[in-house]
Amino acid sequence: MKKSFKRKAISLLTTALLLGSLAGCGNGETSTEDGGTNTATSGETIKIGLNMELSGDTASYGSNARDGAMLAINELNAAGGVLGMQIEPIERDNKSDAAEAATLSAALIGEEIAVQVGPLTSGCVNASIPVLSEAGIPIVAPAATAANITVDPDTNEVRPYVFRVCFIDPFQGTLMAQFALDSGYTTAAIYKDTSSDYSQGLAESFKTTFEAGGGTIVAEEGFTSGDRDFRATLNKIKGTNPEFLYVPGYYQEVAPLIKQAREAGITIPMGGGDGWDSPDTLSVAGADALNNCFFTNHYSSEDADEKVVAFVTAYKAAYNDKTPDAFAALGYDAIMAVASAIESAGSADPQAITDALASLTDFEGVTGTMTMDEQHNPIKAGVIIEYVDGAQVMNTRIEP
Amino acid sequence: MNNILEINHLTKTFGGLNAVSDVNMYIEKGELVGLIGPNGAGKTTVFNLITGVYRPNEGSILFDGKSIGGLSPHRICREGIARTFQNIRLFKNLTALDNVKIAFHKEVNYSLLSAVFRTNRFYQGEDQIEQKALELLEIFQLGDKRNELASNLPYGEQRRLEIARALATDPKLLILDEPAAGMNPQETNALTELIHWVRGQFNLSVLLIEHDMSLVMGLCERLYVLNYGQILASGLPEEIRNNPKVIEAYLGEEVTKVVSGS
Amino acid sequence: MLNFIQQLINGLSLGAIYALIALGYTMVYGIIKLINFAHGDIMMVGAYVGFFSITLLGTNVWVAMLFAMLTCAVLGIIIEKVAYKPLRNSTRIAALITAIGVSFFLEYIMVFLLGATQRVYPADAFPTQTYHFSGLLMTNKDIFVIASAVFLMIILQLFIKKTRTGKAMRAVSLDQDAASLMGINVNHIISVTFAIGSALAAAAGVMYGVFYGTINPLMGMVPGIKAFVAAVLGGIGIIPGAMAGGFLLGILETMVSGYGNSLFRDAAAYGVLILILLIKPTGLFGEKSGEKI
Amino acid sequence: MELLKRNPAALFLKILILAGIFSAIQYMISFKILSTYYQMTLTTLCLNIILAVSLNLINGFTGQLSLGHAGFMSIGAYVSVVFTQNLDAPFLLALFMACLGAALAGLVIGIPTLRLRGDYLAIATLGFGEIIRIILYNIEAVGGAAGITGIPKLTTWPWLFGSVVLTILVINNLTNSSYGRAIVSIREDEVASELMGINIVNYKILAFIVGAMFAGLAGGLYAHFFYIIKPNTFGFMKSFDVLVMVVLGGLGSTSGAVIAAIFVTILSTVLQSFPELRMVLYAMVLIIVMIFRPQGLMGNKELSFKILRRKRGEAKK
Repeated sequence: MKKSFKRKAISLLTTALLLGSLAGCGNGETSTEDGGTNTATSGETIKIGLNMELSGDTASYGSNARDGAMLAINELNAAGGVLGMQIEPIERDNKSDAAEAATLSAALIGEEIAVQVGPLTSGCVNASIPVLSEAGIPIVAPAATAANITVDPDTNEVRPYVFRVCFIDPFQGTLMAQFALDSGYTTAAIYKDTSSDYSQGLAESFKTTFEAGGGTIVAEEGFTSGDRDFRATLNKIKGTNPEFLYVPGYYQEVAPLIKQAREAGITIPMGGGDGWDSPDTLSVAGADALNNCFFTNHYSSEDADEKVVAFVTAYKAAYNDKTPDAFAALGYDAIMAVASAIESAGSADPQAITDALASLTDFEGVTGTMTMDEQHNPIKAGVIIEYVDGAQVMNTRIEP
Repeated sequence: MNNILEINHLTKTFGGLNAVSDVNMYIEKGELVGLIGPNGAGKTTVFNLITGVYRPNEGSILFDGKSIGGLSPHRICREGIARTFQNIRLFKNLTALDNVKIAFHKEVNYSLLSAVFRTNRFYQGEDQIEQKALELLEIFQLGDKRNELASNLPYGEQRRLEIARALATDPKLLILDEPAAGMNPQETNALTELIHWVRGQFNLSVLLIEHDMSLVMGLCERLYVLNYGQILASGLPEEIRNNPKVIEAYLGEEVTKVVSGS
Repeated sequence: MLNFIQQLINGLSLGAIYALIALGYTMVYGIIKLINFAHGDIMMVGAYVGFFSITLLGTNVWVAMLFAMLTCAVLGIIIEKVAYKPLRNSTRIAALITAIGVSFFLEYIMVFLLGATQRVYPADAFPTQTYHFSGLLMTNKDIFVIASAVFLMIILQLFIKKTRTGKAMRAVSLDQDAASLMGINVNHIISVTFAIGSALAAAAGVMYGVFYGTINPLMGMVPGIKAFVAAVLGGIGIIPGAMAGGFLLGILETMVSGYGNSLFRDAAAYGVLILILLIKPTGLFGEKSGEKI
Repeated sequence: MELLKRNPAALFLKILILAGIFSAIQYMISFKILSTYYQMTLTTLCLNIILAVSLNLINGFTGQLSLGHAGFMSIGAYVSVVFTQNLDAPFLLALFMACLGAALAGLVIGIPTLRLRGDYLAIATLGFGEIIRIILYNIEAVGGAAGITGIPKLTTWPWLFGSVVLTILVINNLTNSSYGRAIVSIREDEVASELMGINIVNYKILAFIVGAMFAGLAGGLYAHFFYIIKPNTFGFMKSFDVLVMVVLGGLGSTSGAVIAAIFVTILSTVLQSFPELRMVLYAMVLIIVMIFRPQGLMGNKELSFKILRRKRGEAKK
């Protein structure tokens, strides 16, 4: 009896020690969290709610967007804030859970935020909208690309408080389908991520445009996020002899997929969306495999544009030399767009911000210059980027 | 039909080894029969076959004229066979009263919906069960321990509770697996009396495995001796006591025990 | 036909990874009758140790694998001593819940320390070479994982059948009390089992990194469950069964993707699990054994 | 009615307390004292109570480890939405169908797997939850991975309160009957239980169906409060969260499950800003509770006036 207690006590002690060391590490890591608030001098601040996916299955999107957004806030605050007021970020984790995202929005309203930035995924944004709209708080979604975010699908009315800084799924899919048709391909295969509505959305618009342009989809296959072995399906696709392979997915899966496709002898051109954009794509798939691969994007981290270079440099300096992906850039742009709206409105009142966002014109973001259209989607340039021996080369720039 | 239990050519193999082979037994109504034999002879396996824990490979088991071989344990219990276990298997984290109440399960006369909606029928049924369970606990002198957790009872009382629990299923045949194991002679004597009394009171037949020879000889009316999975001998206690084959089987065990130093 | 053989090869090399993880699973289950949910996560830790060994210490992939195996062997022993041993006499559900706890602990402590983002395994650690034989395609990595799975299975089988420790393991898996009466140090044997099982998982982790190019803290979850399915398929507790189960599952998934509907590949894997549990819960190689009463 | 005669004072007191809680909160909602945020947290809390109490029936009382609770919840959510959105059915009918659908799924998964030993059940239910998710991904009619949005908000406080009370009442009445004792005996010792004439497979399936049914109810309520459902919402993580509550509260104690659901909901709100730490903490809670108190914090004890009284009595001695 005594002995077993001793044993248990030892194991408790070990776990306690582990937890202790954990907490110790934690302090160092999470210090970026409130870095923006320490320079606040005047009593008045502009509160921006960051409702992001920081844990759960889309945690990596949320944390990158958070990092981008925090960088923007720190830059703004260091430059004296907006309208002389410091920005106070209130960061909350929605655990990649729609209900949690809605609950957090309600909590953020209670904290008197002027605007909410995030969540990243369309599902979480959709859940947040009713609460925020009821309270008259604008929401800027950095990366929710689903078509039905800014427009109510039931009534076809524009949702007055909902904005985004990214282009929408149909735009990307259409762009790539048009590109494939223009290149003279008449047959294509689609290999999409069935667990992601983003991927499904892109695939659908690609299919529609491609078929409308006289092309044929010879195969439509799917994987789920987290998969790493695609060879069986690739072999099957290879058997259908398409001229073009559309893989709308995220780089985590797409990079090994491209590599395995090339290894399996699939030499046809492949195309995808902004989810491809990550330095990991190159390091995993390799330069050779990526030749003859194209993807639509908001921005390219290798872009020589000075705004992009400045952003990438600042981001790397702030976060251990990590290269910003599209989520980081969109998070950054979302904050900057809000700041720009506040400046042009001359007020940090939610309604004023909403009105200013609706009439946002020629805002110069890292991901391009954008103007809000009447459906609250930004009109901005899209680019098709081609990999040439490992380098991202701008193949086509499609101006709005 | 005078036999409550009839076993014919019962065989059970585990991975090619015969644990029990070609066993024939019978128990008359109201009889008190003992099953003895050295360790590992297959006694508990026979019990497990009768109570449906194992399915026999061959042979038949007739209970009250009905074949029960291969039936699932709860069906066999409902037919009227109840048992105790060699290493007590009470519901340890439940009270003595609940242990017995559970065994009254087949007397539940209210439906699930009655329970959920707490109808009058539910309360009547529960009251009946509670009363019967308490009576049974009183009989086994456990009335004042009704709210003790089974695991907190002393060893002897746990044994008694197990028998009480078995009786709650309203059996015709009670099977006891080493009921006196770990008891001192005084307790064993009390147990002997108890079993005798219970048999009369509840109109039972009893089959028991026991190592304690004084208990077996004093209690059982007839004995079966099992060795290496086979019936070595059967008969009245005196006959068994003087049977040379039996002596050899037991002596053999004693000798091995001495040799192996245990 | 050619395509079929190609798919078979793909299936085998996918299955080899499952088989490697399943080997450790089945050993641990065999000895303490516990589904070690954390097994897939030990594989993840192994992949990270290998990663840091290559990138920070600049070792080659073999040394990295050795490092990973040693680290995870120790980790396995610690997990067993801290989390599982105190529960050896508890209910099964308590042990299972603890195993789930350990699994989540490993996953999120890594997320906490290293972030949720994936890491890219250095591609030059194990350069790919592609071989073509009459229309069929194989890489040196395919050959490497398949060969290692078979090789490790044989070594393990020999170890268990021939060595003293191996025999003691079998004894403990049959009956712990009896084994300890025979003078076997049960605690020691369980530790050794965890060490070997975890080391195998670590090897699988490094191979996974090399093979698929990226690792992340949650990478162990799905392969862990799949490997368990493989172990059950082959008959849990049986070493060659785990390997056969792994290969079978790999081939099954490949065939479902290649000839059926890729959308339902995972559903098929879990479906097979439920099916095998229904028809032959002891697995393809397993023998039935009754519970002792 | 016997129910009234037994202990009228206690019954009256209970009804009074419940009515008090109900009207107090209803008052705060009606007069906008409770902000939207607190209303949402309250909803999550109620759903967690329903989930924890129902999972506790399977994991705690029956002793079978089920890791597919979120799967049953998702069936309830989808079924109810199909009924309200596509068939314009009244909410009550939709919730009823949600329960029925989930119960049916419980039966389908229960019949085959509950013949197996406990640890296989855990994996089988895990696989079952995944299968449901994969199927939902691939059904275009329910939105695939994007799920369904624009669900009418029908879940109000009276519905939530009623559902919580119903869940606790049904499961409490069930466990405190012969049927409940049979279920508990399975957890204690399957073999002995069967030899006492209890059809353990049937009772396991019963527990499984009832547990699944209430998970389905929670799913239906969830869908009609949070406006959107998608397959990912009902992943393994959700099942894990509920498991933490059950373990913390005590395997086999309904009041423990309720207390733990409240505690974990609040804790998770407090730990909002430390997401990774929250998961590490949850994991450690599981490990530490199992090592030191494998029966859970409350064990199988129920919090009742009787216990409180007894405790006071002991203190006096």
